[in-house]
Amino acid sequence: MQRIINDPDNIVDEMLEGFLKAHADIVEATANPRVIKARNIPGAKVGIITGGGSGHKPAFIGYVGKNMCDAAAVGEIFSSPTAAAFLDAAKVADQKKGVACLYGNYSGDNMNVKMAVAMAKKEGIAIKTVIANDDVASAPADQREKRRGVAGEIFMWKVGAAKAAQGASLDEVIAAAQKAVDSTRSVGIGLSPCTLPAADHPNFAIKPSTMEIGIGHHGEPGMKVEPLGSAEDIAKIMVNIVLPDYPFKEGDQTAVLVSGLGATPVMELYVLYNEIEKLLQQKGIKIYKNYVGNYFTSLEMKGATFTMMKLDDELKELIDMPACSMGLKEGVCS
Amino acid sequence: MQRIINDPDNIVDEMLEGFLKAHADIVEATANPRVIKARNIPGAKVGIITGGGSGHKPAFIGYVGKNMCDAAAVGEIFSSPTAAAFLDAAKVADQKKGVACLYGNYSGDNMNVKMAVAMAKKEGIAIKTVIANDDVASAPADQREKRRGVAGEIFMWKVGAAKAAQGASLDEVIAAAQKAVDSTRSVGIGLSPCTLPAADHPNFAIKPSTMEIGIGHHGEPGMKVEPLGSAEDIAKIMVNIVLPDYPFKEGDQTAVLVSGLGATPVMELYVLYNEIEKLLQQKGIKIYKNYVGNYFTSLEMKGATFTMMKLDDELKELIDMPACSMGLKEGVCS
Amino acid sequence: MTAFDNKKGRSILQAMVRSIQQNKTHLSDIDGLIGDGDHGINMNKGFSLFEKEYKDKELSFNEGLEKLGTTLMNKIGGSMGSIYGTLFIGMGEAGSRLTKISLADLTAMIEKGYSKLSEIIEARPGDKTLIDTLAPALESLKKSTEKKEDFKTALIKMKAAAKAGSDSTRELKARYGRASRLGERSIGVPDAGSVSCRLLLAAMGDAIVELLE
Amino acid sequence: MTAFDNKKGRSILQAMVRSIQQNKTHLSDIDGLIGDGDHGINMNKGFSLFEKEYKDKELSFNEGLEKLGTTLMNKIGGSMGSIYGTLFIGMGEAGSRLTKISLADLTAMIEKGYSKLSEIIEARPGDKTLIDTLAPALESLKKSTEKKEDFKTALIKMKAAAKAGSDSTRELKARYGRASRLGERSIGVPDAGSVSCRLLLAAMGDAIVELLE
Ligand SMILES: Nc1ncnc2c1ncn2[C@@H]1O[C@H](COP(=O)(O)OP(=O)(O)O)[C@@H](O)[C@H]1O
Ligand SMILES: Nc1ncnc2c1ncn2[C@@H]1O[C@H](COP(=O)(O)OP(=O)(O)O)[C@@H](O)[C@H]1O
Ligand SMILES: [Mg+2]
Ligand SMILES: [Mg+2]
Ligand SMILES: [Mg+2]
Ligand SMILES: [Mg+2]
Repeated sequence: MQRIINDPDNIVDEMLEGFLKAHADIVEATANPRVIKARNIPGAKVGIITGGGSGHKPAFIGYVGKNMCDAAAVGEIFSSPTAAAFLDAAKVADQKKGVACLYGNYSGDNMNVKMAVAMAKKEGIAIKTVIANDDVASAPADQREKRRGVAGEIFMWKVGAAKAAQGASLDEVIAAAQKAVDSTRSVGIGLSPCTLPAADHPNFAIKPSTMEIGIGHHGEPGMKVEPLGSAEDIAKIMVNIVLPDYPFKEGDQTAVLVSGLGATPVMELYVLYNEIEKLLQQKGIKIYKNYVGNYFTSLEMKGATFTMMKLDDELKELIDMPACSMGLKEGVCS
Repeated sequence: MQRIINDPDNIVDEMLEGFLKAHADIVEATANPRVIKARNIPGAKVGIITGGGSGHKPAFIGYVGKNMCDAAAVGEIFSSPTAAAFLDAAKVADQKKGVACLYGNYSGDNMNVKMAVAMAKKEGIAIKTVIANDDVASAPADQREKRRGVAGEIFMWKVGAAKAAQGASLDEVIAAAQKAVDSTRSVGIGLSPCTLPAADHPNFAIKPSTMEIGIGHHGEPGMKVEPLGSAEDIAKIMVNIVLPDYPFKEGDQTAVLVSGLGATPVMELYVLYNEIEKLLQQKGIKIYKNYVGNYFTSLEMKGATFTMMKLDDELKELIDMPACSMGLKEGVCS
Repeated sequence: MTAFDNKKGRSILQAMVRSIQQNKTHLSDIDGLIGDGDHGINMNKGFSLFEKEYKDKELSFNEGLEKLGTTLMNKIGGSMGSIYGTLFIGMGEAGSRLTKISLADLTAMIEKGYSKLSEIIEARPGDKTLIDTLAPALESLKKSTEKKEDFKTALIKMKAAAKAGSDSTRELKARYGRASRLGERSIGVPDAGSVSCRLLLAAMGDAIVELLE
Repeated sequence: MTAFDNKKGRSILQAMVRSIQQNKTHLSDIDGLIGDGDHGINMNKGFSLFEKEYKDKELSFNEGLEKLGTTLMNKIGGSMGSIYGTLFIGMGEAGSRLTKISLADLTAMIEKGYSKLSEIIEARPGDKTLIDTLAPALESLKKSTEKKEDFKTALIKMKAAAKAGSDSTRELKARYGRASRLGERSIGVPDAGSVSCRLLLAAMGDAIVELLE
């Protein structure tokens, strides 16, 4: 595999070392090498933590920062962090106002968070969770609780963290983050696979000239495989999966996120966004705010995700709050 | 090829459409569809323009914005913009205080800028140019004027644009941008090739388990091909090419940019930065400011570039000035 | 031939480690078909870490299981860290006072591990997870214990039950874990965790046979 | 057989367009060896744009050259936009008052184009660029004009000179353009621009032969 790494078994630790050096103005190390925290977490606010497997840069550590997550637990590539790491993240973020653990719906994360929550409670930390499950393609609407969390997690973090920054209570933060999740839907399309650094061949296959509709952030197979379409076709498929599921309707104000999966040139993301915008315009749906870029990746997978959140006044205000993390810079980074 | 596009011949125009929609707060269209400009260019300052082939996102249009370039001419993929586009960019940026055209050393760009400059002068625009030639691997030190411009162009733009924002004269802006170029050196290492959207196979080859040292931003062959090394090896090779050429020495304060070429996972860029930082530390060279990410890409090439600029007080002040473009967000984006 | 010395347990753990190391690629390949392709990498990393950390230390069977479980739980994460971590820690705890380990003891140890595991996962037999291997293997041991069968015979039957259980996942639809949202597309491929569980139980069984006194 | 009708020039331009369209992939492949692999794409886009834009319009040879040059210059960019743009516009301007075009006229037209081109590029014969094709082709035409050779013979000789010039780039080290920094590594591969230039001159020559009166 054509990679810039040393020992594949150390890639996560070395990446963290480099990340901490590069962004010393935003984040810092903690006693647990698999937990990083924001610099200068303001006191007297609800702590926001998250965590997940590595290989999704900027997620997860790229969303730690000012008015964003206060700490993140870091797992191996595509593998949940340990319960101990989630626990330590909670401890680091705890300002005696409670901790909100906002993470994505994967069985490893669920188990480890569950154990961490039990341990945190024993230690007297008021901790509650919100589980993102925005990936429409990963389960039918009547089993929403089984859906995976994908790029929509970014909206959950932004909204929950902004609410906490406003000084809201733990319950209010949880309610806002849950509202973000409930108002958000995503779908992914895969064009080529990725290879785990410790492996010597891709961990799944996407045949040339085909695309996998509904693919997950780890290459989990999607709903179906079809001949590779044009950007316009892909936009239509995505919009037709996401829109009816919520449902989004004429007049809605939304936040739209088009994220690359890693190796798709950013140029193509703009071509895709252009098509999606046209379709939404036709349906009278307004894009209040957009995000186009590599916001939540899967190593060097080719493909893209489309995420849409319906906004109300509260969500608008929260999504607009300045924030400073490596992956999301809005307004003042000081 | 696994791409999200419509007709490959329209990819640049459609990308621009999407880009303008996505970043309407930062940039806007002009009468020439191949020229985009910053919103609200402040009057009474030197205009900063650039331009180049497409496929290098965020370069070039991603560096148009507040305290960055005022306008950019957009070429086909890997192909210089027309002289007419450079001319129109100059017109759009001209505030009667002169225009600085800051671009990279490629024969197409040289020819088209030369023609544009002649036309602009005829129309009464005071225009001067600075040509970035930071790519050490592209010519020996005694033929520096033949070297290509690569990721170091970003420092040239940042410095020149910051100087202009301070209200400096055209000559002062040109001098600052030239100082940035003269203090900057880069080298690139390629791990896998890219494919032009209109082509059906990569436009050059890099054999698996090898790396091309000194590769250019369009896959121009480098100095030599070697077996693929570890991140540590690659860092050493890069540092040993860049450092002696300037030369950078103990006690120097520098800005360091590690950019991915498109498809290398960002995780790996942090692993590489970690190694480079260690080597510079050993040599007593201080990294005053760092940039790690996909700052100047080549479609979906795998690989990375390492760029280093020696800072003096003026360059420090200019590099620290807040700026807001899609590719570089520092401080206030309003 | 009715029990083995708890103190001599290191060889059993070594056999388990080796079977994971040898099947690293195989396990990832299976996981790649309907999961994210890292099962072998995760398992290998955890088991090898344990091997390295306890290389020169004395370890009884139950201690070894606890240490292995703790390493998986605290160092590896993923689903596997908590699932195998919980299972092995539970087994180890249940065996902590034993000098000799009989068929009934081993059965009780696995039963304890399984019950601990059930506290953190909802999967039942038929859900296409490692439970499809573990549950029938445990059932088989229980039956052998009731029937007072010979330890070695019981282990051979247990291995067969584990294999049949693991093979059965091929025809099942996944309901938990990454593969669960594949629906029909998960059919035809075995579950990666059920295969690693079968390998571990087989390695354990074979190594115990060698130690029977 | 000493001249052709300027008005009938459309067929010459069509032949030039077609030769680029047919060799699109070939030209990109050559450029890919030591350049950035887009020469065929760039050329094809420009020439096809011209073809489309002037499909239903009357065009003399000199007008066609000017329009083609302007399209390349204003729509395509790259090195090619300015190089071929300048060359063709220069040729077209030099032929603007001609009704019939003789060998001497054609020579003068190319000479004018070449001199315009020299104002924007520094490359000389031997630098591994399209100049290695253009310069000997022009030389050959000049000699034929001096010797008052038959127009057709002159064109055949010109084609041969262009081919020889283009072939010679194989052994040269590139000094301009993207390939220039390759040094020794650029030897052994022809220059893409010299090949497209040869194709264009050959297509032009052949089409003129058809028109000779
Ligand atoms: N919720 C769950 N309940 C039971 N078993 C599970 C669950 N989630 C995962 N597994 C088991 O874990 C295996 C996958 O392990 P592994 O690939 O190492 O972790 P991950 O799914 O995090 O990549 C599956 O094959 C399955 O047997
Ligand atoms: N400075 C130059 N002088 C003369 N010819 C040049 C110069 N630069 C490029 N060329 C010609 O252009 C050709 C490459 O054209 P093309 O691939 O279309 O443009 P680009 O180099 O911008 O990708 C080269 O093969 C060479 O013949
Ligand atoms: Mg995993
Ligand atoms: Mg080019
Ligand atoms: Mg897995
Ligand atoms: Mg080229």
